Amino acid sequence: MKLVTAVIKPHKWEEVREALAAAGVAGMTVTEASGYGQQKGHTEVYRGAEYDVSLVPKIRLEVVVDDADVDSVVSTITGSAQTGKIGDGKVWVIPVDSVVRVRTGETDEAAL
Amino acid sequence: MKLVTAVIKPHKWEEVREALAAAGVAGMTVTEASGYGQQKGHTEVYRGAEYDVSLVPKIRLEVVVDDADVDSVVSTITGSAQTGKIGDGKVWVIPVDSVVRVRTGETDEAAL
Amino acid sequence: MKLVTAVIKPHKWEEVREALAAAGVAGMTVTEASGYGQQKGHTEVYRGAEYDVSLVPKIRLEVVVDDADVDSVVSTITGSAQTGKIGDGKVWVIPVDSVVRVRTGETDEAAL
Amino acid sequence: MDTGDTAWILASSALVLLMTPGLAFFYGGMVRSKTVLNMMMMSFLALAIVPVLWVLYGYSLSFSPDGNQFLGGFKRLGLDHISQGTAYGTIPEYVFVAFQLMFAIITVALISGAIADRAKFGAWALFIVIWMTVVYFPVAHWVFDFGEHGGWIATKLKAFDFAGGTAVHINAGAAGLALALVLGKRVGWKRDPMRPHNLPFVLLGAGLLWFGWFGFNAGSAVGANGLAGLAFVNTAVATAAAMVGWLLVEVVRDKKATSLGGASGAVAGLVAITPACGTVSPLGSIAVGVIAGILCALAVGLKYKFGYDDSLDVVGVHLVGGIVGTLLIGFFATKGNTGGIGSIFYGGHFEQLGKQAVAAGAVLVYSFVLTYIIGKLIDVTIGFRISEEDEVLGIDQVEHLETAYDEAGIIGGSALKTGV
Amino acid sequence: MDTGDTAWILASSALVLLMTPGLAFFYGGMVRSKTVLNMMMMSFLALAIVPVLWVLYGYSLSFSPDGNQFLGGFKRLGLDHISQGTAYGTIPEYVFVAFQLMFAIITVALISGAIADRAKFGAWALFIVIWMTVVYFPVAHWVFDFGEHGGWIATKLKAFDFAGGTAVHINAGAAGLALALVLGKRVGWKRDPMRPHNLPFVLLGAGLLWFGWFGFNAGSAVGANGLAGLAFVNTAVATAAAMVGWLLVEVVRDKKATSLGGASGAVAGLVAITPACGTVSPLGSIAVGVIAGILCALAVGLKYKFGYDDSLDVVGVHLVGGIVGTLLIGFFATKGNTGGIGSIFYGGHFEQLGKQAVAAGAVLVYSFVLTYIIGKLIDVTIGFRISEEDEVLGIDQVEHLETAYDEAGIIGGSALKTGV
Amino acid sequence: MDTGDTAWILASSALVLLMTPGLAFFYGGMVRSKTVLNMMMMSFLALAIVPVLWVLYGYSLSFSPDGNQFLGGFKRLGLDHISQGTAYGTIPEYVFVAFQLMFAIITVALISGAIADRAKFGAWALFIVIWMTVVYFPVAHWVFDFGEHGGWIATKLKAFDFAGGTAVHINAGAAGLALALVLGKRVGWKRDPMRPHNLPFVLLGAGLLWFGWFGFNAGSAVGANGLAGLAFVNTAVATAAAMVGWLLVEVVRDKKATSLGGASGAVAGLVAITPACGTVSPLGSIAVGVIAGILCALAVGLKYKFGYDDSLDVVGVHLVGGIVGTLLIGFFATKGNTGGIGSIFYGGHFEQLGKQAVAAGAVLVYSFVLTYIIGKLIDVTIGFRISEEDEVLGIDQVEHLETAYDEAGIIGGSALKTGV
Ligand SMILES: Nc1ncnc2c1ncn2[C@@H]1O[C@H](COP(=O)(O)OP(=O)(O)O)[C@@H](O)[C@H]1O
Ligand SMILES: Nc1ncnc2c1ncn2[C@@H]1O[C@H](COP(=O)(O)OP(=O)(O)O)[C@@H](O)[C@H]1O
Ligand SMILES: Nc1ncnc2c1ncn2[C@@H]1O[C@H](COP(=O)(O)OP(=O)(O)O)[C@@H](O)[C@H]1O
Repeated sequence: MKLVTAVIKPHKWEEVREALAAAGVAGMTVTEASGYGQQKGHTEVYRGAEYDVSLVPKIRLEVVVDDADVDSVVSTITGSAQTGKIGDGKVWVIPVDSVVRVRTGETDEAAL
Repeated sequence: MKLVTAVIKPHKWEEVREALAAAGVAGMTVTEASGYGQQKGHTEVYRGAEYDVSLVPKIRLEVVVDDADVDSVVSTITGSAQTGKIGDGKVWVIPVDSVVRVRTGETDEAAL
Repeated sequence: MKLVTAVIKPHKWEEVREALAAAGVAGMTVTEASGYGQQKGHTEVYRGAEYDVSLVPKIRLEVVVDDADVDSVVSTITGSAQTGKIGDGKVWVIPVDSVVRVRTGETDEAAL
Repeated sequence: MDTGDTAWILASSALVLLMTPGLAFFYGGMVRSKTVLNMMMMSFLALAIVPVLWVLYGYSLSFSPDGNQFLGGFKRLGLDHISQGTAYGTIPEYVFVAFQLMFAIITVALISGAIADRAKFGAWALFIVIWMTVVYFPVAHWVFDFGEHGGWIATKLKAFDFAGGTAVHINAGAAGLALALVLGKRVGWKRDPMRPHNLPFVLLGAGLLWFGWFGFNAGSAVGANGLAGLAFVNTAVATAAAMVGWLLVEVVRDKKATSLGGASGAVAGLVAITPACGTVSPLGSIAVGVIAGILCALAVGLKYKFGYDDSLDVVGVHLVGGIVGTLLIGFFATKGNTGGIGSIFYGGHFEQLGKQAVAAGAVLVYSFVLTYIIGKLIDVTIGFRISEEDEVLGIDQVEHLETAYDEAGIIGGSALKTGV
Repeated sequence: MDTGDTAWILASSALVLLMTPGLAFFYGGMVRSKTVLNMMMMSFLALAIVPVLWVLYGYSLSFSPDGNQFLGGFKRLGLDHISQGTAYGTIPEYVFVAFQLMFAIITVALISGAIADRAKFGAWALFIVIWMTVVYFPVAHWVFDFGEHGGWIATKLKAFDFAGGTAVHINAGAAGLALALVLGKRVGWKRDPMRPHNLPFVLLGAGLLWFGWFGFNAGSAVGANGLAGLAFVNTAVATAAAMVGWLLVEVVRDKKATSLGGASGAVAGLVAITPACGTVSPLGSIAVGVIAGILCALAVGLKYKFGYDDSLDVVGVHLVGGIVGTLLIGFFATKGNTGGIGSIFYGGHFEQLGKQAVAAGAVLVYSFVLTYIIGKLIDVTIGFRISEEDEVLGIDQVEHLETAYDEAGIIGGSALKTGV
Repeated sequence: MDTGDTAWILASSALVLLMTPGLAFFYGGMVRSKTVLNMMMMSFLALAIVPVLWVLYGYSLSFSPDGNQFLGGFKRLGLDHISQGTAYGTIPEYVFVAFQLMFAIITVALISGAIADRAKFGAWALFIVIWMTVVYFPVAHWVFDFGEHGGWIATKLKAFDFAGGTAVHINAGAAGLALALVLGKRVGWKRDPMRPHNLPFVLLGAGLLWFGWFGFNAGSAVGANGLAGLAFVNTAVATAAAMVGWLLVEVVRDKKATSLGGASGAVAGLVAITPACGTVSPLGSIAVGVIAGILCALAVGLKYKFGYDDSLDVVGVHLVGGIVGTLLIGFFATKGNTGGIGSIFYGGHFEQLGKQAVAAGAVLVYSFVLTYIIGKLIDVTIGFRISEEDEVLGIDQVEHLETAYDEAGIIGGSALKTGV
């Protein structure tokens, strides 16, 4: 199994969620995060003063998936989260040894 | 070494923490998260209108452990976080290449 | 590629960010977290009552890097986040199968 | 001039001024955190623009004694012909100017709740100027000017509206409905919960509104006397009774009483007792309050039936509450308080109910039609609504370059939650 | 009737009304974020229920002139026999009705701090009705009715209680203690910090309370005169001195002064000067304030010693502060302010202290015993406390179907932090 | 004595008291979340200390009739020689004592905005005591004591300062500048955004300030009369006009109007109209407001040019606004309101402008120099500033052992966000 972690723009969250649901992803875990990247360096003027804002709000998703589903999940996310503007985010995939469903103790594929 | 990530119900946090401490886990990192899963689909009525609430609050734990301790840590978490109701959460295990303790520079087992 | 996750003290964040930028790290994802560890056990007195505070605020960084850069990134973080006092935090490294840049669909090294 | 009367109307004017910031919190707490600043600033913009209009020509159009029954005159332009020594009844006219100004401010601010989260700030500014001129100043004259060339509702029809059930609440409610129709629904309406982001703010707003409303209602006696006392007691008890009414609806329907319901019930009671507080007894006020609380609690669901996004229930609370209060005078007014004119339950007279209905209907229709036209004109010229994309991002960022909260502060200045 | 006196009591009534929303914030800020709405709604429920009771029979039981020294009469049921022209001293009786109503509201609201986070909302509603009827209305009569058939404390014992140290603060404090015992401790008490979730709200509440308290104390002169002026100055300076006292205790004990301490010190001073503000001098008020600030700062620790969960220190602040203020009159009252009756430090008279102690003790015992019985009755019938599980989840969710804050709003409606 | 006048000044005193908590929110919302409690507590400490000083000797030094033109006398030490029957004009002297006390409290609190996030709390306490004694009490005497041995500005120079443009705003603004120079810049100044952490609080503060300011300005008529009415109307309209002015600057410069700008504009207008509200007409007030709004909006940028960290723009708003208002009297005062003394635009008289400039300059220089010396003395003795490390961690933790918000509450007591 694999853990797909995606960092996306907040206002894309609804679309990504719907796309994943449509693609059959039954569960995920979401956290609020802040991103630092090329999108950095934007300058804000406020009350007559200028500032660099280095962090921008992001949504961070984690989805544990079967090996077989990795590619489709990744492409579903990139497809639905894309705006084409800098800062759209990243998706990375990590190997997972095992998964357990707390409620039942089921493991691995059965736990998803 | 392994990274054990657990997503649990918020009100189980105290119990899980105590069970882990009792099982000898010396450290962990905790974040607030929102979960999407089978627990979704609950409908709320508020001021006369109905809504689907798709996200529910969760607590997300990360514990880096020795390979030898993985099973006991996972079962401690599942044991103490379980309520038997949908939404109890998931635990997954990921391989870790190395760990460093920032304060001392100690690495791997010594860093835990 | 590897995912470097670091848990550090909040007031070290600016320094770490600058050190990483100086070391050529172009992007990262940051979340607020709470840490449990040896730093635990500090006791607070408030309005005449005593409490154990078991969780302390932390900043959690994630940086996906090329295999070649892992060591330098880890040592940059430990170098800049260190205060020498208990609770400085941990850094751990995890293998990454693949990375995608959402905006362009570029993968792996090109996605960083 | 009487210093005691003056003291009370000075205090009342300050109290009514505070209602608009109170409203900003009542409304601001109800929207999502990405739109709270804009919501509040719609009220604060009323505070910025209306006083200037009022001094320049608004007071004159409403109260200058050289007008006719439909509009005041021009002698008071720029507050001309008023000095420290000019009296209005037993108080200095300057004090009356101040007191009535506060009514003008809050009326237009009330409307903003109907178009939460989606109105261009510049368009809202323009709306305030036009609406005050074309709708509020005339209607205030109709209802509040009791002089020789006073307004037709006050002096010809002789409907009772002690503190502005028609001129303020029905007026704002009808205008809110019109603007909600002009602007259309928010993105995600009915799909997303859009629950209040800060309910303590809603309660704070309700508390400040109630506090200020004693100036609004008891101040409308334009003196410190038994009539003010009656209006004060009635304002307290009707508001309480309306909270009870609203919360009971919730308990029966949903098993639980919400804080949003408590706050809304209080406001519904305040609205309904506004026209009635000088003419009904404290026992009658309990009836007015309970009825208003129950009816408004049910009325806030209407928007889902009819499909208009009156975001914060200006229609359900102010239009419905204003109508309820204005009409119930026809049932509960007592002869002792009206100078001999009875009502259905107190003397069996039906005539007054008819007058009340005419006043309510006239203001409702006038306000709705004119507001709809003004709204459409603004919409087709400079545009009234922000883009969908901006709405999703949050109007605070887009229209004010700000986010309301930044509480991550642990990390120096560049706090994690700052920026877009 | 005097318009100036009337103006001040109208303003004072509005000020005292605001104290209850102020209290909602003072208390609401102190609890955890999962219980703030319930905490605030306990105060708002007092605002909803008490005015209705007051008009129906409460005012009559407290002040109707046809009663005896223990209870008022029935002539004022439904505010009968009062019209706009009815006077109470130099003001319209309606204004006096309004002013005293506000005292009734806040007294029962004060109690809620003792049972934070764990009381069924329906049980609290029932408690308000019974407690007001059985405890507050009689005690208010004892202390506040100076008429021919007035209360025994006011007219026979002649203890001084200018604005309600006994009827309001000792009364609420004793009742809070009784209820805290009936309901028992919160889950996690002493183990979890349970620190205030929003200290700015606590300061806001303290600020609004202080502001409103000028109506409470200076309004108790029932006129705009030198006595009101004295009460006003004393209220300002004693409150300040009590903040100094409380903060000094913290600095000495913990090295630092907290904002919770500042807010609590202010309230302790306000409580203690309430009975005394009409009889002591401004210098005496400094003493009263400093003593109350220090003693209350120490008293809030008692609950840990004796093991009762008086969650927000109703006992430590209101009961202790009320007793301190009531007794210190026996030391600091000046002949010039009492019409010739001295005190221990001003004239060396000890008698008054005894009277003060009798008044304080009588109200304390009566309130504690009756409240304990009422609480137990409610507990064994409908149950007073929510389940442990619900308490851990948070009473706001369970009793009001709401969470106070939803600030994640960046993500459309379905914000990350919504829901359970 | 007149009960109506007394009623209004009692109410005004309460209103002005509320301004200081209002200021705590106006300032507290502007700082970062890790410093909000300290910011608020700086205001609350003024509320704790100043009343005690005032009763002990402050009122005497400012207003005791046995002084000279530079300082009051000693007859009023401990408020000696005042009883309930003592009159000050048409009101009890106790009421005047209370009213003027509130001015003293807020003036020193205003200064705190210049030194946000970095002052030792103990040093601030000491500063309050010394500054009030050495700077405020004398200056209040100069400006506010119109008695036989009254102050030189009020009785010799005869500059107009109706409600404290010099004694309050120029005084606090100059002192703020001096302290900002003594303490130096915050860590990260100009690098980190340091944006307001809670803009609704800023708006709440602005709303409460505006509300209270009616007591400040219209109460300065020391009676309920036409002059109070004029001051009231002027306060409403100038504030509104200043909001318009400030927001226009933002729209022109940044394309958008901010909520911080709206709140700041309102305060700038309130500051500028303070000295002028009794002498200019409502039309003149619009001019004063617009000019102040525009100039202050531009002035808040000065600190970046000159490199002083006047954190919350005490200089840009209070010093600049106070000067603007004080000088504009020389242009806009009308003979009808001044008793025959004209101004540049009303009668073509230039003399008054000179007097205004002398008053403004004298207070500015006196306050700046003395404050700088006091600040330096404190800094070299006990130290005025916290350590850099503590500043980064957040002054709330360090000086008050608290964090303002703890909203994670879902998890029992040991909420995730608690602790350091
Ligand atoms: N090396 C990295 N490791 C982890 N997260 C990263 C990394 N680089 C970028 N990110 C995340 O992706 C987001 C978008 O990256 P950015 O460089 O701004 O734009 P883009 O992905 O469009 O090139 C960042 O805000 C950050 O959250
Ligand atoms: N595939 C997944 N990847 C990551 N997290 C998941 C996944 N599925 C579920 N979760 C997390 O586990 C929580 C519980 O899952 P849910 O399906 O609701 O109930 P249960 O685990 O009892 O079957 C979710 O709220 C979510 O946070
Ligand atoms: N086994 C672990 N797994 C994950 N995070 C850990 C672990 N141990 C410690 N941490 C994180 O590192 C932080 C610092 O650890 P702590 O034991 O307090 O001090 P130190 O690292 O200096 O020995 C903790 O607050 C926690 O966030």
